[in-house]
Amino acid sequence: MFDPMPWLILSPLIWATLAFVHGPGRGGRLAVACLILQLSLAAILAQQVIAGGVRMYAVGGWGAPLGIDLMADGLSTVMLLLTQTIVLPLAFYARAYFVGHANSLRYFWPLTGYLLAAMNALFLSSDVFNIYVTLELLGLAAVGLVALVGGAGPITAAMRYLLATLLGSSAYLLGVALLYGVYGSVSLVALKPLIAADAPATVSLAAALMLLGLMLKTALFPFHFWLPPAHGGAPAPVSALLSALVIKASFYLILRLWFDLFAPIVSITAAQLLGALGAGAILWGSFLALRQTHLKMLVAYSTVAQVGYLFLLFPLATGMSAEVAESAWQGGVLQVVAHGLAKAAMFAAAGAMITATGRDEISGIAGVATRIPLTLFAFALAGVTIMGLPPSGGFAAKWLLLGAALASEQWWWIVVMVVGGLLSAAYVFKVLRQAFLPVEETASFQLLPRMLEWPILLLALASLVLGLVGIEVLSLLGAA
Amino acid sequence: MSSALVYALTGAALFVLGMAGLILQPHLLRKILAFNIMGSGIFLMLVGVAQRAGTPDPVPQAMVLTGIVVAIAATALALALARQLLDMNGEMRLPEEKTGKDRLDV
Amino acid sequence: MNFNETLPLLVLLSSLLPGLIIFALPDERHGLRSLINMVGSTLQLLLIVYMLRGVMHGEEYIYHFTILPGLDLVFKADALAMLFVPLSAALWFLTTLYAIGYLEGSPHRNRFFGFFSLCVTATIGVAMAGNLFTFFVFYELLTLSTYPLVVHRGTEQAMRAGQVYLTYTLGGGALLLVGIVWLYGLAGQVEFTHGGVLAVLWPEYTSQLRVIFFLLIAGLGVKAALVPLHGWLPLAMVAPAPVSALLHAVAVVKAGVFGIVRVVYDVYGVEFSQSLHLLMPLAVMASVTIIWGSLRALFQDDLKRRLAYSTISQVSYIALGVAIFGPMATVGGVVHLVHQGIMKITLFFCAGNYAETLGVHKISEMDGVGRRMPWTTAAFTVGAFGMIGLPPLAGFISKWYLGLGALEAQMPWVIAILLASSLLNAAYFLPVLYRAWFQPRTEAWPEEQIPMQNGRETAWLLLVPPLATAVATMLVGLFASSTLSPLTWAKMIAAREYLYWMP
Amino acid sequence: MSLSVFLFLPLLLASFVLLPATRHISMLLAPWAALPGLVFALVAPDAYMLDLPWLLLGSRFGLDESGRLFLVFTTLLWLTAGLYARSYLAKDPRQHIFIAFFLATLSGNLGVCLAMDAASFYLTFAVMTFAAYGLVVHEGGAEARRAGKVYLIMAVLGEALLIAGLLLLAGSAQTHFLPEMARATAIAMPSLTYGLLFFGFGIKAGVPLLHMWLPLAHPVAPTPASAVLSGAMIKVGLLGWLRFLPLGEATVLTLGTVMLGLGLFAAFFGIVVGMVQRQPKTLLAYSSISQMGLMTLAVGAGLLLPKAWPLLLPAIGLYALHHGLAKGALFLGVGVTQRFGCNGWVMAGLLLPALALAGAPFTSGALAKTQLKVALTGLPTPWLELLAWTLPLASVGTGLLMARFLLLTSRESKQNDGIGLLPPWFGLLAAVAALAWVQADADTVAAVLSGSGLASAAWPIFVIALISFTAWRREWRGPAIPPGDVLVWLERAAATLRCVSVPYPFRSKRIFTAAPVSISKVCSMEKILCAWPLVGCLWLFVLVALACVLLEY
Repeated sequence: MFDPMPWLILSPLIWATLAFVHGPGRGGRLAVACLILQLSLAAILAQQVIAGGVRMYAVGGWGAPLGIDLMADGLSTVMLLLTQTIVLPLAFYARAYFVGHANSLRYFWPLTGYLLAAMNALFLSSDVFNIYVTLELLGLAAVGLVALVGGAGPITAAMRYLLATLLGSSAYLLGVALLYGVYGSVSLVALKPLIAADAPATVSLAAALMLLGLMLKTALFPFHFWLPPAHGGAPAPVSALLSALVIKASFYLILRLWFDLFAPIVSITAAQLLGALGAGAILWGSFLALRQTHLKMLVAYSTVAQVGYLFLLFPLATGMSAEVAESAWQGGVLQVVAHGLAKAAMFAAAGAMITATGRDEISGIAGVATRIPLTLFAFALAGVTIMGLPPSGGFAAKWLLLGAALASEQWWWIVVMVVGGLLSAAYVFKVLRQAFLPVEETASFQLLPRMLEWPILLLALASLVLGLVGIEVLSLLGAA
Repeated sequence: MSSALVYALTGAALFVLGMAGLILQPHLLRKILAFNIMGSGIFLMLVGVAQRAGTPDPVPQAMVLTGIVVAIAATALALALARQLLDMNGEMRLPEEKTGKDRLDV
Repeated sequence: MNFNETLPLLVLLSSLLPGLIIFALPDERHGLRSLINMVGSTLQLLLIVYMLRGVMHGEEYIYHFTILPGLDLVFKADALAMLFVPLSAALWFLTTLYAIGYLEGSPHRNRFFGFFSLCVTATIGVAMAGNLFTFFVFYELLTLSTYPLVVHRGTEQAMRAGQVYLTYTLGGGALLLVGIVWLYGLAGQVEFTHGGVLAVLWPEYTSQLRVIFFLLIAGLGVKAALVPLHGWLPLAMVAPAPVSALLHAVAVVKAGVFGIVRVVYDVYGVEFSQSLHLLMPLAVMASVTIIWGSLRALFQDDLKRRLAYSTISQVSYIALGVAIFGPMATVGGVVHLVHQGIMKITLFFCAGNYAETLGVHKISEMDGVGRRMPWTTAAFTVGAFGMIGLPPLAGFISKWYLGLGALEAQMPWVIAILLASSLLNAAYFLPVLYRAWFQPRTEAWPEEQIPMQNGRETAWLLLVPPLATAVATMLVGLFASSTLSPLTWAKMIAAREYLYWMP
Repeated sequence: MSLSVFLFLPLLLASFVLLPATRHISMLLAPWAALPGLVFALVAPDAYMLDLPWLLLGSRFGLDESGRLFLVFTTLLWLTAGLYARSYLAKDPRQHIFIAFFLATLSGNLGVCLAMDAASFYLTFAVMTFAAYGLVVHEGGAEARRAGKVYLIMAVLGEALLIAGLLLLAGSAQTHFLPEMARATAIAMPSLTYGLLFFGFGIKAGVPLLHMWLPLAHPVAPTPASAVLSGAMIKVGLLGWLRFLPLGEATVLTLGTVMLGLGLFAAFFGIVVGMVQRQPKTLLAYSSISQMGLMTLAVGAGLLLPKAWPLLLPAIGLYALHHGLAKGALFLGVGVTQRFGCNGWVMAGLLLPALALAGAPFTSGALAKTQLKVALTGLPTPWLELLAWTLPLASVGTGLLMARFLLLTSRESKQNDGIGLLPPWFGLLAAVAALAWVQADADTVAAVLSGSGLASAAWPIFVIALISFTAWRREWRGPAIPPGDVLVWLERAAATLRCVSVPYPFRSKRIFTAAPVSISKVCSMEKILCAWPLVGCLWLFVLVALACVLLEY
């Protein structure tokens, strides 16, 4: 039987290298072609997982511990599918966006390719050390992308991002070292029963280190300081990639560790701590998003807030009845997917608006509603998901989370979610409102190519339709 | 005190030292160096772990090797970025840390 | 999937698709856009007529679609839905006609008509929702699709109104969501069923059910403009007249109040609500709203604002009818859903005509407008008399049944409320009529845009819809007891809701 | 269907009158619009009943004895007034508007006589009331507008009271069809219901304190409209009582007493205030209040004395007929004197209804009063004695009022162009003279024509003649009370109230106010949160916290 797993990692590596060699023009075309291929690979993998449960693949025929094992279960397949789905329209978008920026474009495709390879590998890795490597690669590629356009702002942001990510991955690696010291294994599969059997204090320390490292990389409040400048300052396709996917990679790992590896040692108090940080993120991020004057910074702070929703999953799913935990878990994952799609669309739309108007302040986008209604519509649709209004994926996620919170009688999270939802509505409509304002006929306005607008709409629609096909995602997620 | 423990403790000390540097030192070069010290601490720990039960365990060795490669790549990228910052800003620090006491000039 | 299952979807699509197509059209394609609009709304009307016939003969139109485990999107055309759906569809048809005339020559018309169609889709979705979840989906969709219409003019005032509108409605939506999720947690999938479904939860969840009821009503009350949640409605009057006419008079407020109807009758069950002592507070709230809205209306000089406050007051009749325990009041409340809709839309159409034709926005500018625009003013008069509750107009029928229901439920104080409201209605409508018909005109019109042409007071497209609804106002009142009237339909609904205790 | 013909014909004509294309022909037809109704009233079978289940709440129209009587004199008055109006308004450029309202009012008035269920009664009542507003304000001018305003306010108040009363009644009777509705409720109805109905109809009937609109509205309307307002429409209030109160079924002590007392009071109140009026039409309006007081009194007696109702009902009917026709003739006569001038024939014509109202021998008034007096004999003690001397006194008062009226009209100016007004007026006079004799029962006729009857009717006339002659000789003018009496105080009070500024609560506030300083302070926190050392320390802190939490497990 054909196994798509290694190809999902190899394909981006290959096209990234080729794109580096051949330059952006042919590289871009190649990337698009390969991305279509990857999407189908991910789809095949999803089918296989649904049909046959968890799949393992030993790279080069070498098994653990010396060789590298690849593993695909429901969660990782969902993430893989999400990644390819988001990157493909973004590739089209990027091709249109970078017209006339040959300099930036030169490294865009290779870096994106490596980023994608790292990410796919991360989702498929089945041991904690491999995960460290992919994590580090991911971080480096992402930093490269942030620094893509050059200039003081982006470089500073990239530097800050790099330091943060290095600190995070170092902490993670220390955790890995401690784990190995205790159990002599790094395989997720092998470690799980060992931890369940006996967990000395060192393991708790390792867990704290690994989780904290990943939280730093996920930009959970109050460690979000690096995110807004990095995501807000990068070119729009890069921001979209970073906000939609890169932080999700580290969150995916937190999920993995929390519910898989460290499930025996996590406690309700710890979950409440994470939830509290998440709540802080929701409120603080939304509040700051509301106060921003620049469009992309607003969207970036919105990411800070939305990351908070993801962390609400922990108090809702930890130590609760199986049903509640299931609901919360599904809600959390759906939120990851919905936010990924919506945030990609949102950043892309913001980029399109900025391109069209030539200004990056929110006050500059007046008249967008009449000039590029399609983009604004896409932004609004993505906003619907971010606000968690029906029938979007964000709503389905919020529904499940709310349901879990009510069932477990943790009303304080309900308050946070509701208030956060209202705040997010406030900042989304802050933009929409401005877009509806009339503008003088004389204001310069650049017409947008069609390929800059349609991928955004596609992404936004996907985030919306997710609410209607949520059950499919959940069935894939549940495939064990 | 077993040698593994010595390695572990030393490694931990180095890690904490490095972390403190990374967090507290405003100068970028120092931060990068501090990161490397952190990395060294971890590697030391892994190497210590590798000699469990008298027989050498190849897995941690492989991990350390991989780690070093990753650390070098990261250091290179960090240095490149730091250089660019120096070219643009005239100093090697992040804008929010302008008030640092540290006066190391390159 | 057989035809009966797809029919509700087709009804939704018949307004959704025109909307989407219109978005894609360039702004200049006026003819094509109008054609698509009219074809869509005609098609929808035909489908609904077909469904009405079916429902009358006991057909069931249910469509199920599972979104998440235990979370279905359900469209169901039951009797109550089929009261609201034809109303929205018919008024959409008229309002589209009107809007084509009203917006002639103004910019961004494809945006307007696109969102307009979306709004109608949302309203019809609200009407046909078969469970609370589906209801909520379309309820929020309604909020979102109305916002662009409120801010359509793009003025600072419109923006502010839009902001307030959103603040209220999204806040309400959040409360509603919490209530619904909570209810789902307690009772699982809450499908709308005659007689309610929650009685099984009694008695161990009584207090929780009370809190949920409060949450639901607070959430729905925002759109239904129950005092003190009504602040958005008068501000939202900055929208173009067709929007005020269809949406704020009919779709949005009705969606809220329709939700209240659903919650009380088909979720909690009216008997169960009564046994939880939930109806009395609702009745008091509705009564306060009725009086407060009328009082505020008295002091408005802006015609549309006065109408808005009047809407606040009138819509609460429906809530009042729901909150009074007894089939008669149910008939009164439910039938007012239709009656208030056609009466109020007439008034808003007329207000729009005055503004568009003569530039008259204020009541103090209306002197002698009846001589200049007799047909419009005649329609306005019919609407206003209907609001006051004079026979044979629609409003009388509703009030009559509400009053009887109040007596049946041993709540004679409601009669006093109805009485006071009628008097206040007269107090704020009759001066308008007096000015329009009997005051002589002394100065020029503020801004005469459509001159008098061979005896025609304004454009045809502006004149036909208000006349049609005015005639409808008379007909539904005059022939209230005939088999096809809303009243008969409402009686059928009441009979089903009270099936369990009616002898 | 004959019913629809004469109920809807006027409405249809009204709309045709408004349309320029059909105006001419329908204006020709308009005066005859009441004719089908009259014919119907005369030829309709006994106990005529028509159910229209699809109309309104399910409607029933029918014609019982009192309905037929009311319909006869109502249509007669409307017919006369219509013909009169054709000539009276010949020079009015806006006559088509008047005619339209006139016809709409007519259809309402006809409908009221026939409606046999609460909803259609209320419907036709409302049509009549609101269409009549157009008649009241037709002349324009400040006075008409004031009258119109008062009329409208009172009318709306009446409608509101009425609907509440009808609702309560229908609610407890479980039906809104008429004979059953009034009958079934004889048991234990709260007096609130009857109070509401009494006052609701009382506004139309000019019950004291609710009468303010009457002396304003009746005079300012064009004369034909005044005639129908005061002759026919004022009786609709009475008809409402007859229809909805449990007359002949139960004793309603409180309301009966109140009605008796108020009626008696109204009888004198109208006379006294009417005496000091300067305008003949205003005086006539007050006279109507006074006369309606007598009818109110009779209805009150019916409530106290269910057994006497079979006697009382025809008496009240006769009185209504007599007063309606006579008052109509008087109003039309005022118009005649204004337009045509008052020669001897005209004065003689005016004298006939005036004498009738005063109850002179051989007039309809004598018949009506006699029959009423007979019917009232069963009353309990205090009332009977009271009425025994007050009713003749009221007759004397009415006579004096009429004398003053004749005096006032004779001063009217002349224009000599109202020749067309005469035929309908004379027709009506003939009806005044004749119709009551047809209607009155044989005993009454005999009593009136007997010697004692003639004598008892004649002596007040002599007293009146004496007093009025004396007053005329002394040129007594009396004090002046402005038309509307108490209304003047009310208006003053309202004006004072208006000066008090209305509180304007709940001014819509801005939801998002401009950023206060505190918010920007909060925002600067974000800058602090961006500092490496702080974030690092926070990170370490959380790390330690998490580790501790996990360790604790």
